[in-house]
Amino acid sequence: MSETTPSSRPRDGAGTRSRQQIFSALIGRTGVLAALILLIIVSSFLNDRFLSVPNLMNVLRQVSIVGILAVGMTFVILTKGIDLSVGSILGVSVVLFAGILETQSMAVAIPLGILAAMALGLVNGLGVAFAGIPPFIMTLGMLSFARGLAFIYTGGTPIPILDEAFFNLGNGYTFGVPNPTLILLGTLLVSGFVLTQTPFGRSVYAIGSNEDAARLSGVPVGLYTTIVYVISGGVAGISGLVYASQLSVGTPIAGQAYELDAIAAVVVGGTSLFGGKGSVTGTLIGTLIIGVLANILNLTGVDPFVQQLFKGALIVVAVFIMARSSRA
Amino acid sequence: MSETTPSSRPRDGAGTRSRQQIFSALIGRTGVLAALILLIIVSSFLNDRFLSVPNLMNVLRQVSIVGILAVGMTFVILTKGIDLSVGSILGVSVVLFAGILETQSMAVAIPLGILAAMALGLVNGLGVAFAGIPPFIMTLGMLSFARGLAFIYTGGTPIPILDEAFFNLGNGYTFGVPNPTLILLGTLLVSGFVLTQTPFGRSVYAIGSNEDAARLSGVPVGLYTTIVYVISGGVAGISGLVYASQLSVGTPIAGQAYELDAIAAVVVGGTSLFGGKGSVTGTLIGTLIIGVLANILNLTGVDPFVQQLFKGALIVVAVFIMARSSRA
Amino acid sequence: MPRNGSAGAGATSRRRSIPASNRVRPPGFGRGATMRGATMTDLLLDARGLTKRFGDNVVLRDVDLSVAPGEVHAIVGENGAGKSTLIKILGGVHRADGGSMRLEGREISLSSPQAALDHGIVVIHQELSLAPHLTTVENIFLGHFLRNAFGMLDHRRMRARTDELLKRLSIDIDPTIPVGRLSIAQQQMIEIAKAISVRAKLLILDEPTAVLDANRVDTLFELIGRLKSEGIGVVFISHHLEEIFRIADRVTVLRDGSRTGTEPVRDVDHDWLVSRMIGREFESYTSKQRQRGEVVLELEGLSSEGAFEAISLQVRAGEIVGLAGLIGAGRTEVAQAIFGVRKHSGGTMRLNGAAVRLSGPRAATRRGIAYVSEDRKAFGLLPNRPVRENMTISNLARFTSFGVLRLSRERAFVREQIEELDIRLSGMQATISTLSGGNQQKALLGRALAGRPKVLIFDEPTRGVDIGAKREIYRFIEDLAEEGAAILVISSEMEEVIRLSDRIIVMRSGRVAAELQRAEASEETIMRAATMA
Amino acid sequence: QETMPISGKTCAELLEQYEGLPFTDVLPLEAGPIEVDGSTDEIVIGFSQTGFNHPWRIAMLEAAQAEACRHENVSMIVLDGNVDVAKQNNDVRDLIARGVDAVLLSPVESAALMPAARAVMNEGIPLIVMDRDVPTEKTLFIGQSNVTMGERVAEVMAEDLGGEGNIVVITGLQGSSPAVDRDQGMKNVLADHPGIEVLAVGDGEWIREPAVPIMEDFLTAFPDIDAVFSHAEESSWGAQLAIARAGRCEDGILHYTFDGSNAGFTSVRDGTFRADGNYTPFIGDIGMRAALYTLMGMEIPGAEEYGQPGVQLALPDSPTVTEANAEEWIGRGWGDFAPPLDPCQ
Ligand SMILES: Nc1ncnc2c1ncn2[C@@H]1O[C@H](COP(=O)(O)OP(=O)(O)OP(=O)(O)O)[C@@H](O)[C@H]1O
Ligand SMILES: Nc1ncnc2c1ncn2[C@@H]1O[C@H](COP(=O)(O)OP(=O)(O)OP(=O)(O)O)[C@@H](O)[C@H]1O
Ligand SMILES: [Mg+2]
Ligand SMILES: [Mg+2]
Repeated sequence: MSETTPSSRPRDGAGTRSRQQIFSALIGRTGVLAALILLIIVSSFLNDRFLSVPNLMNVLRQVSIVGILAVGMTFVILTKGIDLSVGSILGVSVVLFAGILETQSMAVAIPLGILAAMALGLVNGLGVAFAGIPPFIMTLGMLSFARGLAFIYTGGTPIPILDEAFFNLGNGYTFGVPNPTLILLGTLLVSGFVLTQTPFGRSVYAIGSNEDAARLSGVPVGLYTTIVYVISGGVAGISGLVYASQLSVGTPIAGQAYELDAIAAVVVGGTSLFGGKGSVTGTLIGTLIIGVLANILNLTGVDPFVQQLFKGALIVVAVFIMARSSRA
Repeated sequence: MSETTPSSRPRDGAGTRSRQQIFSALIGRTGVLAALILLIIVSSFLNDRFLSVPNLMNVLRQVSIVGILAVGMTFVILTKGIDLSVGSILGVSVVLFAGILETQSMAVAIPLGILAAMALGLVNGLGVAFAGIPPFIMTLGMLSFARGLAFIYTGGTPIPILDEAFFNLGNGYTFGVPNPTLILLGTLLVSGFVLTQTPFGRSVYAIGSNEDAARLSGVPVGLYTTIVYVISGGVAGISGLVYASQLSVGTPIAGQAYELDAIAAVVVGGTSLFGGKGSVTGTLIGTLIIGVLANILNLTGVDPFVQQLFKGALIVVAVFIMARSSRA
Repeated sequence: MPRNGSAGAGATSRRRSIPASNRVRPPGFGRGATMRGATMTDLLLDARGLTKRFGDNVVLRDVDLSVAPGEVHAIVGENGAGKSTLIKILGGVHRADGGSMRLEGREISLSSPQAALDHGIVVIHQELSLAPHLTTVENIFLGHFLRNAFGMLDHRRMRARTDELLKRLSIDIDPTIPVGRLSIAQQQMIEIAKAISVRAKLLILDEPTAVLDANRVDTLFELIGRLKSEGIGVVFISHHLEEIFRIADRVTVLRDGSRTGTEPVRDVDHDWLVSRMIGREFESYTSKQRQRGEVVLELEGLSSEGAFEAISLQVRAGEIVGLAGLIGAGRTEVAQAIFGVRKHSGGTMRLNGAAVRLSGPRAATRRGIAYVSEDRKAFGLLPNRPVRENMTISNLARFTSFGVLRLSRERAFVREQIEELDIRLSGMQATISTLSGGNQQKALLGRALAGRPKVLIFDEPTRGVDIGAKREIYRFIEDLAEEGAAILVISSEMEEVIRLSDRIIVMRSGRVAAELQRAEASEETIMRAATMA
Repeated sequence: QETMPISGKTCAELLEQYEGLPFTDVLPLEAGPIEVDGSTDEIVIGFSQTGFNHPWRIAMLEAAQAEACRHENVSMIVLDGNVDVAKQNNDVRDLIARGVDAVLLSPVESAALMPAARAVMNEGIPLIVMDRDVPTEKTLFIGQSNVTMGERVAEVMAEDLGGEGNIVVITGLQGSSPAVDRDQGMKNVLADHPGIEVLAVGDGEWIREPAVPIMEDFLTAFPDIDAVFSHAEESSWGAQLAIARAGRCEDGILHYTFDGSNAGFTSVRDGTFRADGNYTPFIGDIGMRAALYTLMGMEIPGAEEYGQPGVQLALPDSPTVTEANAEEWIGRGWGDFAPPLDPCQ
């Protein structure tokens, strides 16, 4: 894909890959971090309220929904896969939460909604791992399928959520931190731990890095690949929980096109779409970069049309800076 | 990515690939063809009007816009890249055609609109080939950037096109075939020729198959990669021409989310997202599969919400059938 | 029987030419042969009548293989004979289309690599199969990670075991960097470490020495000796017959997918192996005298950061210069600098007397330089493209007129090369990754000629190539020199350099350690210069 | 007891709703089979809707379905334009291929549906265009104007603010035609009120989620906001949530919004919104009746020339809903869902 400088390529069997390795996980991440810090500095000059505590809290809350999706997406992309269906799966869980809460309590609604999301993820996983369907196609199909489910379940009309406790779950604070942010951090910590500290986690990297090698080494590639998509689905369900509880409405179009934002966050975070390389820490930073971007564009009151221009340009620039600074 | 039974996979790093090779280009295509034919047979039973000439003409006209995009996308995907910006670039060309036609003639508007599209493609190409930005990110940025341009140019309000000649270009027939269909076929033939009969085309496959090897063989990887994105952009411009002339309006939201349809058509057509394998013929078939699907669902008057279900499921099934039938 | 020259046809016709019935078999080595002293029951592995097809291409025909505990059983055969396929069946990668396998007397069927591992069958495959992004530690324990009390990864213990293994194999690398950044040789050693990190009953090594230099081969053989003494059975594949005589107890010969013999090594000699492998004796071949022309390629004090320093050498038209040294000496880097893929910080390079600075491979190719990389997979193959496209990608202009490819012209060239190099394949449309390793290598040599080069650099040109093919490649290289090409051959095989070169330049840690004329060149002199013993 | 597409409601339920529809006296038509020159054969009406991504669109469909339910021999084929002009063009052509007796069209965009509309007329199929016009021949256009409605809501706002103040705007989905028109209406009014300053504009995409972060950021950026002019009730509710979160309830920021749902009217009554543009979806049943009138060969009373090709049926304007008339309109809007709890109350 990307051009590589001859000097950076001789001594390895893996060609382009090795170049990415040379700005290894760590270096890569400091690269992204550099981009984020730069963005924060610039922002703080553009608007003096940017660094105010309430605004930073806002940013943290605002990024939580896509951020959570991105954490699940990281698993999938690490295996060299992709999950285009997370936005739609989020939609399904959102309408389920709303629908079930009409008659049941949170204690029933929350597990059911998340289980449903995991079930859809399972379908993705089986299709990819055992039916040999390319992830892009499998999850593109699910994108359409799950969205259809959400519309059919609601008949197209949003279901209001009047449950106070549920509302507070999404809008309350714990230790002065917005609950959604805490849920994001929780998902992040667990995922980070699984990826770095468990055999499953390392195998996920191995599958993405060289699926055949993993299989020859006795890694249960099919099973693990399936689990990865179940995780991505379940995490989308958690993200849906944050969505529904914050906005207290189950609208069938919830999460439309979020998949692109989530993937962007992952890739901006330095995870390679060609598998085997990346981290959830990077994904968090990527999410923040995109979130801060949106925030400062709003703060400076940039015209929405022009905002699109900036967003597009700045994502590219962020990745460019990252690449450069990590080559150094 | 996709799991395969051990028996079907030699362990060399090119494992996944060599599996695909066993159902080689040709076989692979008969696979897709099988899926299409099956779909057509089923459809003709579901609705007796399906096989009527006017309806088949409809289908051919209906697939032309996305089909043209998919042809350009094929070049990009063959190089192991991806172009998420085609929908937005189409949007830019559409509003340009409309805007320029307010004061100028077709002879001025058409070349300018397509040149602008190529220019945006050039930016993609330089970013990917020389700035080392992953195609997904580069074109995701362009998706947002170009859409912003379209909005700013129009101020958000659609520009009507009153030029009758232009209108006829999109809605007329030549030799009894709808012009958009002819434009699709033209693009297809030229692309097919370039890919199979020219050094450039051959090199496109080589770059996607093993970029480093191609470079060591003296292929000008950077230049050709750039050209590929220029082609994709230019083709999006042509697709925009069909769009604008057919609908006689320059709306800034033209082509939103078309990139996914185009990519789906390419992949359903048997082109590998991991580069080096595929053909525009396959892409045409993939486009038709998706087009016929939409058409028959409409003809049978299936509930639109349920249609989404079907669409999702059937794309997956089509690819599944293809894989199976070509393994045989 | 007569060797049929033409490639595709050759492969098939030769297959037909050996009917299973009247195949030469030494007495007592029919089906179910046992080694002297060993009876069926104490055999570790006993595979019978294994058969494998790919499409309608039968690549293994009714092959038997048995291994006793503590036995090293070698398998030899030409490229494409079916060695790796046999191994892949034993390793659970491929399912045999026919035949049976017994392990310690019990019938087994292997549905997956995992199943083979569970039975204690550990395989090192011909192509490296490590996860490039993972560290040495992670690669070694992939599939059987060590866990702590809480079922989590036990990094400390794995690190300790790794250091132990690396020490035992005297591998000197940082086990915490991604293995993708290590040399092929280093990666091969890591695969070996990975293999012995699990308790194996049967260890299978498919051409492990192909990418190793003399020292590392010694290390490996010591290791195998130790495993023997522990009663572990070893299957060993190599194209270096002398290695067979060094460590194998028995040897099985494959030809075109059929077993043409199984003998205790002490009962056979080099010629017997060769005749069983290729179905005829070698006619002795002496390279013709070549007359040297002008200096074509000249390096003067060429240096490159962290790779090599002050390299000066000359290659004349019609001359073959060998570049010897241990792996890591920096030879590849020199080649890369000549070819323009590596910037050189100091010194000058001259082509036909004129100083040049090459911007990249394209410029080099344009100036008539060709380079065949040592790393076939990473820098050579277009894996999912046909052989035909693989062989012509380096100079499509040659097959183009008015901007359009002339496919007939291309086919003619490819057919010619396939015959010239005797490449065994089902047809030039065959996807290159389905060819056997040796035949892939030959195809890439053919590619080098597409550009009608005047300077050719071969980096490990016979890596993984059988002796028959080796001789063909030597002749091929010598013919090129005869036609006036200036040739630089990088090889870690002493006898190869000696056999081919008019002059030999020995490199040690990035510097020229010695320049030897053909007369003074011997394994000793080269080794001494290379290692500074 | 099979259910209708999209709404998933049975005819029984729809007929119940029919009682509450405000415009059933326009083009009155009594229940029972439709007789077209003597025969009561099956009549199939095709309905190409802009999209079903908004409940307003579904309310419009349900009105049409309810009318269809009143006539045994009338059935519908419903297609979803996905808010994509190209897709909707294809849909209409598919309806023609399917051989429907009449086409109800609610265009994504005026100009872009011209080719499809022409195709319908060329086939001699009655074409009833609803909500947005198409600049070509048609059997009848039943419309209302987002521009004038935008003006009315903006006028209420200007009055409330006394012509002085800072407002932020949260639009509907960028480029979508109602968003463009409602924005135009607002601009027309603000032109006469230079004292009202638009601090910032954000894209609320018709829904709640994007409006929340946008409003949060606006609140951070601007200490003094008097009103939020939002194109959609959903976005206004989102903005109110943001205000509550930011602890700015006591700023008394006023909400001016659109859509005309019962939930919206309730929010007006409860004081969350100051005004709600009353854009009615209940032209669906009128359109259906107009189609049946045409098929039965009856001419349409009140249809008049209007300077565009074809004729128009002008509807009585529904007044903008404010606290003055909220009570009387609750129940006459669309949708049967409740508004969210006002986090400021
Ligand atoms: N100091 C080193 N540390 C790690 N890897 C090294 C080192 N030096 C060389 N290598 C690796 O070993 C490989 C072979 O070494 P190099 O090419 O420099 O010498 P060489 O003599 O050409 O070896 P070869 O016999 O493989 O051609 C190179 O691809 C490089 O990646
Ligand atoms: N996946 C495959 N599909 C089709 N043919 C294959 C496949 N794998 C191997 N072959 C064919 O099987 C034959 C034997 O290949 P194999 O790799 O076993 O030879 P080998 O003895 O290992 O040769 P080498 O010494 O070069 O490694 C070759 O003709 C090869 O082309
Ligand atoms: Mg082999
Ligand atoms: Mg080397």
